[in-house]
Amino acid sequence: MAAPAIYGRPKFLTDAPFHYCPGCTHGIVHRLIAEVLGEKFEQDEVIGVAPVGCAVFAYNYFNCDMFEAAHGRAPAVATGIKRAQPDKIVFTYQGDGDLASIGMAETVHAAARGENITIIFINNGIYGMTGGQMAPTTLIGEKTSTSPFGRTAAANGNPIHVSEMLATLNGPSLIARVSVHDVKNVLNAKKLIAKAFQNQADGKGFSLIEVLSTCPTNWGKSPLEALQFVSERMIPEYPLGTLKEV
Amino acid sequence: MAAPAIYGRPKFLTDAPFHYCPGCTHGIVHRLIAEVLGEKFEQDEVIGVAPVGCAVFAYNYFNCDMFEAAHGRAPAVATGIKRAQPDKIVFTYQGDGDLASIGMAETVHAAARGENITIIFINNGIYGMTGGQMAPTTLIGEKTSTSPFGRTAAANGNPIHVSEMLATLNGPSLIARVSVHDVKNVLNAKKLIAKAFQNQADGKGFSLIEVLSTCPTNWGKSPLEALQFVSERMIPEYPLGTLKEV
Amino acid sequence: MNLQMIFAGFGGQGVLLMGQLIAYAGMLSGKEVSWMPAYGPEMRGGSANCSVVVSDEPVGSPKVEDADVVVAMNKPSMAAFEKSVVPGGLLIYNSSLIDDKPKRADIRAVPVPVSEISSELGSPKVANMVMLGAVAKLTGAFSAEELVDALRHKLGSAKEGMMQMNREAIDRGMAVAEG
Amino acid sequence: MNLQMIFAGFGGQGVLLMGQLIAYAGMLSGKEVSWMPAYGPEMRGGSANCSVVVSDEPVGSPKVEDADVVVAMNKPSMAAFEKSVVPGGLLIYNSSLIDDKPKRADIRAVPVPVSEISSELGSPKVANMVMLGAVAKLTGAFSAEELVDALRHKLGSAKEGMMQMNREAIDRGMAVAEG
Amino acid sequence: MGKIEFDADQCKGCGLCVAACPRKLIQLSAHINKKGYNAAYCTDIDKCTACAMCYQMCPDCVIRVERGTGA
Amino acid sequence: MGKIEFDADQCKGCGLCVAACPRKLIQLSAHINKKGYNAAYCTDIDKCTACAMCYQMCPDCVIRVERGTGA
Amino acid sequence: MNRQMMKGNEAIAEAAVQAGCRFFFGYPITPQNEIPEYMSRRLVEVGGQFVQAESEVAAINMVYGAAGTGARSMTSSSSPGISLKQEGISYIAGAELPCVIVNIVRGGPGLGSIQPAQSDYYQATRGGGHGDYRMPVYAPASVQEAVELTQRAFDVADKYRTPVMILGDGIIGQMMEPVTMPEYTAPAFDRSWAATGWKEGCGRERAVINSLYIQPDVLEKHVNKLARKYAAISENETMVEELYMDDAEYAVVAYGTTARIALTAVRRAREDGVKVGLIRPVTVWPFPEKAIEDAAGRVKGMLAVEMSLGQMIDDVRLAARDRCPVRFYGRTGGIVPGVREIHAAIHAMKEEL
Amino acid sequence: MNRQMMKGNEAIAEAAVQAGCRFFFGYPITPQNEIPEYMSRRLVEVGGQFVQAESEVAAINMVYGAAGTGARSMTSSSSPGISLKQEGISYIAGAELPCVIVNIVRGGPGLGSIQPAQSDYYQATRGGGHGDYRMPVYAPASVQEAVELTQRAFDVADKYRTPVMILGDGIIGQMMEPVTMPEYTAPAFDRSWAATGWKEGCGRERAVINSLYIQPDVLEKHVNKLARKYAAISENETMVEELYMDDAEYAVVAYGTTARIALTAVRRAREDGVKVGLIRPVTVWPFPEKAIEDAAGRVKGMLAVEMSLGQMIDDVRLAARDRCPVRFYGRTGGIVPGVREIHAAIHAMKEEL
Ligand SMILES: Cc1ncc(C[n+]2csc(CCOP(=O)(O)OP(=O)(O)O)c2C)c(N)n1
Ligand SMILES: Cc1ncc(C[n+]2csc(CCOP(=O)(O)OP(=O)(O)O)c2C)c(N)n1
Ligand code: SF4
Ligand code: SF4
Ligand code: SF4
Ligand code: SF4
Ligand code: SF4
Ligand code: SF4
Ligand SMILES: [Mg+2]
Ligand SMILES: [Mg+2]
Repeated sequence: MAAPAIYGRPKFLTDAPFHYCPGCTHGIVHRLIAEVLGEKFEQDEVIGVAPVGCAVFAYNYFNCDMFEAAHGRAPAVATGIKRAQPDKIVFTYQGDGDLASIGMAETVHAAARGENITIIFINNGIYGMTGGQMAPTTLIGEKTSTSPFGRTAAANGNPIHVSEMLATLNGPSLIARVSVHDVKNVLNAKKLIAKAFQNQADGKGFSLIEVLSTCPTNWGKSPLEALQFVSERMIPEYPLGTLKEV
Repeated sequence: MAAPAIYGRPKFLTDAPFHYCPGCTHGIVHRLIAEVLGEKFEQDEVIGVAPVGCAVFAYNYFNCDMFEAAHGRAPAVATGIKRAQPDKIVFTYQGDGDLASIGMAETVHAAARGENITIIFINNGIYGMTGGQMAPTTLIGEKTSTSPFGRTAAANGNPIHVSEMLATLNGPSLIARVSVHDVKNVLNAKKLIAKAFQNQADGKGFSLIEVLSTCPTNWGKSPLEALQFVSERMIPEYPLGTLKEV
Repeated sequence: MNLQMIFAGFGGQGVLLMGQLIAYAGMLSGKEVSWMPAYGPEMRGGSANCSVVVSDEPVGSPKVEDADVVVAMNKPSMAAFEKSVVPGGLLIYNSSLIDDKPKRADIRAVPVPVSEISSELGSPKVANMVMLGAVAKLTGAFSAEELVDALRHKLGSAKEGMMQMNREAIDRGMAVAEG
Repeated sequence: MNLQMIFAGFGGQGVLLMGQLIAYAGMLSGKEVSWMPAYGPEMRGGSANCSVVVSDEPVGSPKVEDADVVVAMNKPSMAAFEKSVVPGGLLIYNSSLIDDKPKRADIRAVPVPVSEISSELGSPKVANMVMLGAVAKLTGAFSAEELVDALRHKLGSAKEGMMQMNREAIDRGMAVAEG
Repeated sequence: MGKIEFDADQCKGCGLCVAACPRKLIQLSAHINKKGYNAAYCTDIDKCTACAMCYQMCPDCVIRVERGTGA
Repeated sequence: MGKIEFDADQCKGCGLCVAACPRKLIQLSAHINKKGYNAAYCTDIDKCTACAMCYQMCPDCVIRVERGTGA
Repeated sequence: MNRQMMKGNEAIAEAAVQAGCRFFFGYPITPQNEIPEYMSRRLVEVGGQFVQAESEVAAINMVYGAAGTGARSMTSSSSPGISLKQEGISYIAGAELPCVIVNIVRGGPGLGSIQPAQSDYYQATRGGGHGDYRMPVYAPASVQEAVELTQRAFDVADKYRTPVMILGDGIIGQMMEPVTMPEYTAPAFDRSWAATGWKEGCGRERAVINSLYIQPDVLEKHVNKLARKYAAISENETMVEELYMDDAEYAVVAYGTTARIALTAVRRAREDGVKVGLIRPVTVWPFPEKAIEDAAGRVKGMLAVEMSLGQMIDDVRLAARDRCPVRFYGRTGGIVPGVREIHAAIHAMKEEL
Repeated sequence: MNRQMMKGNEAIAEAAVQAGCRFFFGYPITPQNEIPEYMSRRLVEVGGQFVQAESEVAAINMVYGAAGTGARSMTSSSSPGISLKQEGISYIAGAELPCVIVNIVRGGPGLGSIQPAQSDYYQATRGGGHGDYRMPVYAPASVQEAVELTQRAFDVADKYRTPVMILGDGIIGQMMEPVTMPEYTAPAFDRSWAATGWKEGCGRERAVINSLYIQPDVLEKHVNKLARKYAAISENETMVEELYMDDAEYAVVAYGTTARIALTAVRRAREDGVKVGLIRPVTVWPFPEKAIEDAAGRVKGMLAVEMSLGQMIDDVRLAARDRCPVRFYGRTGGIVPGVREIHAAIHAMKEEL
């Protein structure tokens, strides 16, 4: 007789309710990470790094020792932690403004160093926290508060495909892009997140999982419309899949 | 009867003698740029940006209006210039520490914006100016003053292939790697530098020419040995060619 | 005159606009005015509030601590700002959404069922206009005309079509407050 | 004693080491000492110089402006530092490479053909050691033993094999300066 | 058979679970909860297969699903 | 026939031109120049084809080459 | 021009545009987001350029580039972002480029809070960057004044070839007040130093926009030239407002938002019969030393009020030269001191002194 | 321990290693390159970690990470690089992490020169970053002292959970002097606050290394806690050296390299019969206010000597409280003032006062 399967708030999450807007998929990704951590590691084996972005309060949610890093610098902070605590599993959780705009140098260099950390990269194509400014990953055509006429390559530059770019480097052991816009993809996202953490445990070096995520509030969409936007608009621009695996 | 061919100090160079060490190929690249500029543009059509690195005094050499940028920030400075003076040809001249280490974010973002500027990127695998520390492009195995036991991926991270990385972006119109270790390559380097500037004049957007260059002083080699090192050691790691052309 | 007011409610209830219209109306009638929103991430999607000062002399602090008038559009707002009313001051609250009674006895508390009224008017969105009418009446500081003027100023002629409904809502608010 | 010295020359001539050995020797004989290199990009590959102070009391400025002794290993150095010698001070210069004569009459200028001597010794690299011997003799501040001790201290036992040659060079320098 | 529970006070009424349920068992309540949202609930617990698809999509960990063993 | 000139004062004696000359016409002088370097010079100007390969490799723009028209 | 209600941030942006600013480089951060957002629309209308830079570091260096061509250029941020700009500001000061930098200060240190604060005073007035440089810093106390000082900032920047800072706080940035946009006409400035393309014989020197002077004696000359410029700015550009100071026995010294709250408190204290006045530095650098020194000779005590642990008080004490005691009242972390508190602090000063 | 000649930069690095520093994150810049270079070798020997960071910004944030685990961590740079670290330093102060930051100052502003300067005094002592924070700043005047102060810096950093700065200059960094490495044993410090991996019931709270306090009242409490810490540091950690001050009629105030040159000048002036002494702040923050104030009551005048346009002089004047006139002598741009100049300035002061 098999034990009953239980789906509930994972232990690697504290009791603090998320401050995210209704339907924001930041919450789904938090849960996935917490599940993976709980399945693989002891609580005291993990140290996390929160970004500056909507996930700034992530330190209230992940039930382990946590750092809050300066905007964009989480990979550098994680480097400092990992060097001092090489036996811990160290991860960062970062948005697209944080990781791909201000933190671009830190991201590329942590990847090139093959720093043995795991980065969960939330690509929602917007600056959620500060109220909807253009992100490096904002799609062409999208209106944001700093691309009020709709993003154009000429006026606002081209969306950056972070995973494709990092995949050219020696250093990363795993670079993959996933989505959480439906159950199938959520389950797949979990698999890749698990692999990323396992890679770290196995000493394989840098891994980054890019998660296409929603921002209903600043996209001006309902939570369901937002999921649809991911599948219909974001995935064509940011195709899912494993971009590098060593 | 054809006019006689004259090879001499190009007009786009001032009379100031270069401060570079004997045999340092920074000087060759300076001359190539000056030749190209002189062949294509009037003096008052060009504005250049010097980096922080051995080429910090480039403003003394290029005989046009010049800026000296903060370390790594030349692409941002060039962006400001180009936006304010869109009809001018704006270029930066940057080393590997400047462009690929501290300036990584500025480099990637200027490229992704498709900023209509030209970047000449001197990859000599070392911090020349500050006395021979490891650069992001230092080869595995090389001893530098901050990788005293020889660079290893584990201890010092992996060399970054800047051109390959930038070639994944939308935005750049031309990304190519050239070398100046012999006459044939010098002539080819000139061709690509010319194309990069022509692209800008044609409004095609961002172009970057990576030039494999020597640092006899900090490599601890004679100028000739240094050229040999480029052809035997650097080119295998950093293959020459056009990596992106639109 | 030195009228210090706080408007508070859910994000979608138009409390920031209410405050701005009062400030506009004050400006149009030659007063010194200021409007100051509370801001912060906790404001996003959640609650919203703003301070408005309408005064004969230059405004000191635009952030109201001791309010002559507090307008509470929902329960959490009343809970948060009841204490900010000066003794003898006015607390106007949306009794459609707030079933609790104010606790303080040293202030004048006026329930106005603005959500119900606006639903009656066929446009739940104008609850804030109903409330504005009530505020005008109860403070005696603005006429319906001044508020409509302010609205026209703020929204521009593009929204002229909505003026009728807004005017109606303001009038209903004034009437209810009177009653 | 308060001996302020400047050592100057081409980058490859070992002037920084000369200065360090004098400072070491001073330290070993219980003096207060300091050694300060000029640094900067213009130093790279080009010229090099350093200041050394050997004193009975704690050293004030380690950067020597008014030198009791200037040691010039090449022409540009003499041009640059002749003016830094205090009246009555000592200018020792490498006459193998410097054909000009010093201009000042109020100082004691001593030519020493150190490059030639070192070539004679079969090791052009020890020109600085020859000069060191001359400096020791002319200042009377150090003995050959002290310099050799300093050298041993500085280079460690690994280079013991070169000691013989260095010692010889120092002795030659002392002898020449004496003559 | 399984068991499904909603922590209604924590629900933000986003409706992602509603869309995720293959059996269309979830609705948003007409009443608002402490946080001011129309909380989701299961309309017919007996029909629930405990597939946990709602759980997978809930961004706020509101839903708890226990799958029995059929014993 | 061509003409080749060295600005000997600016030469740093790096020897890149020496290696570049296909006809092996360039040598470094035994004397040092103002800058302290052994300057390069052409050993036999008549043999020079004015191919400018030395020019292409000189990092200090020391060399000037004029190629006549053969007229 | 007609009066309209404007948010401080938007008013600053519009004032800049009307002053001829056509180049804005910025990065989002609360509570100043309305400035880049406004610029992203408005500069397109007027044919300027808005770039959302990849970071504050990039933004200030883009300003360096645009300003080096002589174009009126601007960036804005809030405390952590301004810290990131310090190297760039030092470069701009060193290269003597005119530009305007807005800091809408929030609570610190670190990520701190996003509420109004004045705890970047030291950074703004003492040079958070390296090296000997100064920068005029304007501290508006109302939206109208923010508009006027922004336009003056551009003029002063051009006149002296210096970066100029507008030092506001979350309140100045977020509040709405009636504003009348002034009729602005830019004075003529010599911009022959700018890098706009040069050719031999074009009538000016080749421009090199630069802060590197590798020879110490040359750098010292340059620094001394900067010092003379700073002396001239101190001489000519100091701004201060004094209210109720004619017969004052006590003085409150406060700037920006705090000053307007203090003013209400001062009025209240006057109603209680306390002869207290307000000295409001409008420029915090150059600091109105003379006004403070003069007043210090007349009053029984001064009270510095700040939204910080006490930073401006150093300047007050330096200027007061111990001629009267200087007391302090401050709130931090994003707490705005209330009228009541300041009023009480005035009374406390009166009791003590 | 035996005496050996060491370069200042290397001595600082070795002192750090002997104090238990195992984590160094840095980026090359003249004139401090010997520190990272030394660390790149030495830390490998002792089982530590050296990372050449991609930038100064990254380096200071790596320090934030390592320091947050309670490990003794360090970074070093020179002026422009230190400017880039300002946001990070503010974060470290806000998050109350112990670490040591070395600034081997060079001439500024901007790229400036690479020669010795003291023009980052304001930045170091007033917080070049944003927000209300302070940081103990040690200014060694010799290589031996650099060693001792570096080790003390680690202890003070741990004791108060604060970043601590070593403020040197190109001379301190580049010169060689005889050094005796002290026998160093680290005191025991409570590091239960550090993030080293936590589990429920492990006997401490879950660690959150953070400087964000979104509620202003909570941030204010935090800032007030920091303020109390700074008061305690001022109380306990101020260091000053006074020489020839017993009978002094004049005082020279100078720190670091300048102080040793000034000392020679003071001695020379004593030989001329001028009763002059030297006050040398060893900590420039906390500034030795009491020593200055006491002296100001006794002497006829003070002379602040700096390699800057005059920055420490603010602190001298604040401390002297107008009890005596304060004069200034300074050189900038990388020029090191000579004994003769300072000697002349002493005589000039004597003539005037
Ligand atoms: C140095 C600095 N610059 C800017 C900010 C303001 N800021 C906070 S969050 C954020 C962007 C967040 O966007 P993203 O990383 O995409 O995360 P999201 O909110 O979308 O999850 C910015 C710019 C800051 N706190 N610090
Ligand atoms: C902010 C800052 N950090 C560091 C430095 C010191 N610095 C000057 S040049 C240089 C590296 C130059 O290396 P590279 O860019 O490869 O140029 P190269 O000298 O090799 O041509 C560094 C780190 C500086 N001036 N400013
Ligand atoms: S603003 Fe956007 S990203 Fe941030 S919590 Fe809300 S929906 Fe999510
Ligand atoms: S140090 Fe190296 S890169 Fe710099 S000038 Fe010398 S040889 Fe060239
Ligand atoms: S567990 Fe499955 S069937 Fe049950 S409510 Fe959730 S989604 Fe529907
Ligand atoms: S997905 Fe979660 S938060 Fe959203 S409605 Fe369903 S239970 Fe509520
Ligand atoms: S031009 Fe050609 S042939 Fe003549 S010297 Fe130069 S390389 Fe030799
Ligand atoms: S290549 Fe140029 S610098 Fe080098 S030796 Fe030849 S002429 Fe001289
Ligand atoms: Mg985002
Ligand atoms: Mg390089």
